Amino acid sequence: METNSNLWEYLPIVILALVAAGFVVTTMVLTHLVGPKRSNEIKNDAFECGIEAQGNARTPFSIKYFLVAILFVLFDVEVIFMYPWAVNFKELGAFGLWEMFAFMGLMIVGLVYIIRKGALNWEK
Amino acid sequence: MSQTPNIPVHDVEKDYTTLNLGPTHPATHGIFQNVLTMDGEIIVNAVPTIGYIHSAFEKLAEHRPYNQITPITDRLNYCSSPINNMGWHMAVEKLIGCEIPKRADYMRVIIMELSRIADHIVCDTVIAVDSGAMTGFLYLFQWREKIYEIFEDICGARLTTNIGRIGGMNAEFSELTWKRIHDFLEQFPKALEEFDKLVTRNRIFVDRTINTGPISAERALAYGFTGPNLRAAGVDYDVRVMNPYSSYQDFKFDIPVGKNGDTYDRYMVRMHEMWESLSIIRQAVSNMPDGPVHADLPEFFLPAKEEVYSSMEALIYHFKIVMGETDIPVGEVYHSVEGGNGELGFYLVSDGGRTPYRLHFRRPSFIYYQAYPEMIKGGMLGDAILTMSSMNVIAGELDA
Amino acid sequence: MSVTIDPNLKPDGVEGSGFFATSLDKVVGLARANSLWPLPFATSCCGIEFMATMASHYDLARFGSERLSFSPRQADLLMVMGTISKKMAPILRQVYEQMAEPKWVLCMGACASSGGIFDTYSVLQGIDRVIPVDVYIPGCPPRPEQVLDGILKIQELAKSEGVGRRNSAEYKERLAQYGLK
Amino acid sequence: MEALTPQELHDHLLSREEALFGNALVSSSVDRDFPVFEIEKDQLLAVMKNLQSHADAQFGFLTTLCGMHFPEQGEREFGVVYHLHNLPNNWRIRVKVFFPKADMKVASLSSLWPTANWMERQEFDFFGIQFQGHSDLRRILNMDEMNYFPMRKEYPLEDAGRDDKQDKYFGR
Repeated sequence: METNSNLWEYLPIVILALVAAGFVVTTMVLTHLVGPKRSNEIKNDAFECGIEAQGNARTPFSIKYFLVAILFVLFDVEVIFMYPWAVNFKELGAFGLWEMFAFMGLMIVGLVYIIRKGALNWEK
Repeated sequence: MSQTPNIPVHDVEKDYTTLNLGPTHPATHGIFQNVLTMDGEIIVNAVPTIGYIHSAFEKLAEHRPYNQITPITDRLNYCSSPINNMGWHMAVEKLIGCEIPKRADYMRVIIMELSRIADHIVCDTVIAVDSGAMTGFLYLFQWREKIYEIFEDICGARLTTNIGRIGGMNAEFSELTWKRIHDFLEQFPKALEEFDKLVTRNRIFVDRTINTGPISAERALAYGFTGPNLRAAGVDYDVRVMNPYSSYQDFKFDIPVGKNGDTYDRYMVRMHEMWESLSIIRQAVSNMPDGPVHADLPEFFLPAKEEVYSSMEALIYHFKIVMGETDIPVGEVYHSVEGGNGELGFYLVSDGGRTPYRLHFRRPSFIYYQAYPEMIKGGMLGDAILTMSSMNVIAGELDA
Repeated sequence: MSVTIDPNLKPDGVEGSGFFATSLDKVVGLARANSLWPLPFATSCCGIEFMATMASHYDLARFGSERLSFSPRQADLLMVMGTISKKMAPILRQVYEQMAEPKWVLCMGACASSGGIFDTYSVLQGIDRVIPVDVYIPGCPPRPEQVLDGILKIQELAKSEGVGRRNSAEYKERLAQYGLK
Repeated sequence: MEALTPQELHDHLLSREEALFGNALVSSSVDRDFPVFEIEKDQLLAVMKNLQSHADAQFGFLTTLCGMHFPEQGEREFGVVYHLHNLPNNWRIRVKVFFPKADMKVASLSSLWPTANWMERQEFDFFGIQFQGHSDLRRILNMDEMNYFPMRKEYPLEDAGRDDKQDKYFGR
């Protein structure tokens, strides 16, 4: 019995998820049905600041954009690992602290490597 | 019909992409197009196209009598239209050779310096907005409204003012105008200091603007730069000092000069010029001479109503001025004024008729924008936008 | 006709205890009217007057148009402000056609409405030769109060438009006059 | 060099006519505050080079240039007026060049002053003056498809396609 009792505790979260998803789905369906639609080839053309688009946008672009994006994702994920640590900071105590310092130390080494390599400044 | 220049489609081996900074773009404060060839974020080449609001000012000016050309000059550099009006009036006064009383000169100086402050407010706040500091714009634009109110008292219009007449000012400043000018002189310095503290030493602003879009003094002179953009490059050429007009020689003011002609210098030159303009207005207000407000120029200056009803000549003059039939002496004249963003010149050729035979405007924005590709090469796209707003290229003046 | 705004503005409907029924048109109209995202097609002096309207003194944000959208994709209201030359006409038409329905056009200033003082060889004498216009604002440039009045008139149009107008024959015929599909 | 009055400047330059203008000087006068020199069209580039670089002239700043159209002066129907400025000494002169409609070719000064590049494109756009040696002489302000030069006197101000502006109401 107690297994499904703690399942009941998650009911508010489920309801919240349903309401959120429901709101999104209904508004999209409603606007699709109610909203006027008019599509012609000029409208489906790419917006090129007012002139006709030439060439297509799917052209290879500089690697630097991708590099900056990936580095951001890398350090963002590092921050995500800190959330569970922060939540039960008290229980983990000193062990948790040193564990996180080791983790962050590794990331700092990576950061120093990136900066010394000059991956972030664009002009190089 | 082919609307765009031939945009080079992406050539793979040099790995350049082509970006169209087109006519309707949020960052270009006006209507011009730049086809940028870019290596990643670095700009390699720029092909500008202008003329998107070309409204044929010079052809229009050949079909309008002299006092009706003033509204056209409003729409040249519409951020500081009183300066354009005064420049045009002075050009015509130089052609007909009439002497303006001192009081009218001083009133013109007050109006011109107020509109120079208004122009620099727009330019400096827009530089700040383009580098991310939005609050400065909202606060300082409030003071542009105050200047609008002063212009409204004087001539009834906020932006396209059509202020003054050929031969002086049309009326004395009202008490309300003097009070508003005094309030402005007291309260604006505080707001300007606030904006100065907010932006000038802001680390992000300094990093973004220091040596973006630099231009050396020789290249600036070769490209015909004048005004704040030339002074930012290090040359202290100011029309008000070089050949003074409207009794500017009575005022003491110094000319701020930059060093390496980048966006930060252009911003700082305009900030200092605002302080100089404030001191000029204070000098003008404190030793304002009294006397008539306009020259005795019956064939150009509308006579007072009671004279029109009583004397025959006044009636004839009134009719001729209103119908635009006053004939202008034959001759040609070039008169230039220190406009909001450079030397605004009027080359007027008259063949004696009621309309100018040929009127050529020397438009600073048209001349600056030619150097734009050279200034942004090698910089990043964000710097190109900042350079554009720091040059204060006004579309109306660019495509006159 | 002057626009009077009553404070408790809500669509008229049938009220009962605990329920309120109104027609879909009125609710959709109310929602659209108070959240018009303007595309500021600002070319010359009227653009600077629009800056004054957007700044803190006249503050267009009080009417729900805070968020300017410079791309036609998310724009509801095309505000054409300033001189439109013949070189600019195809660009204006392209931007108009790439806007999502329902879309309104507000034409600010004499230059956009009729070429204004520039009756010259290079200026388009009025943008209604290229795109259908809903509201014209006279003035050169119009005062910010006039611009706000124009925006209120557009809001009246949006409120009273209802849902089906954009597919109606009359609207299609109006588009056909301009050669728009 | 000290500041000269327009008349002194005019005499100063005229005294060096041989070095500066060669035999190209057609006429010279002083008009209000500008010495005005009219020179031959085909020696324009040489004279301008002298005015820019000669030790006694040093006109390093091209203030502006504009085209002119005098329909009734057959031989001198079209013209270009240059305003030069010697910034250190504040000398300003006006140089004029005239030529008939049949021979609309003038030397381009964009090699001496880069600012002339767009100015000449604008005068080509307005009057159709062909500037020889210009890097890319095409229309700058008007639409590329425009087939006439609008600033010439024979063309009307209004758009040719106007249908709602009958001449009789406008006194034409």
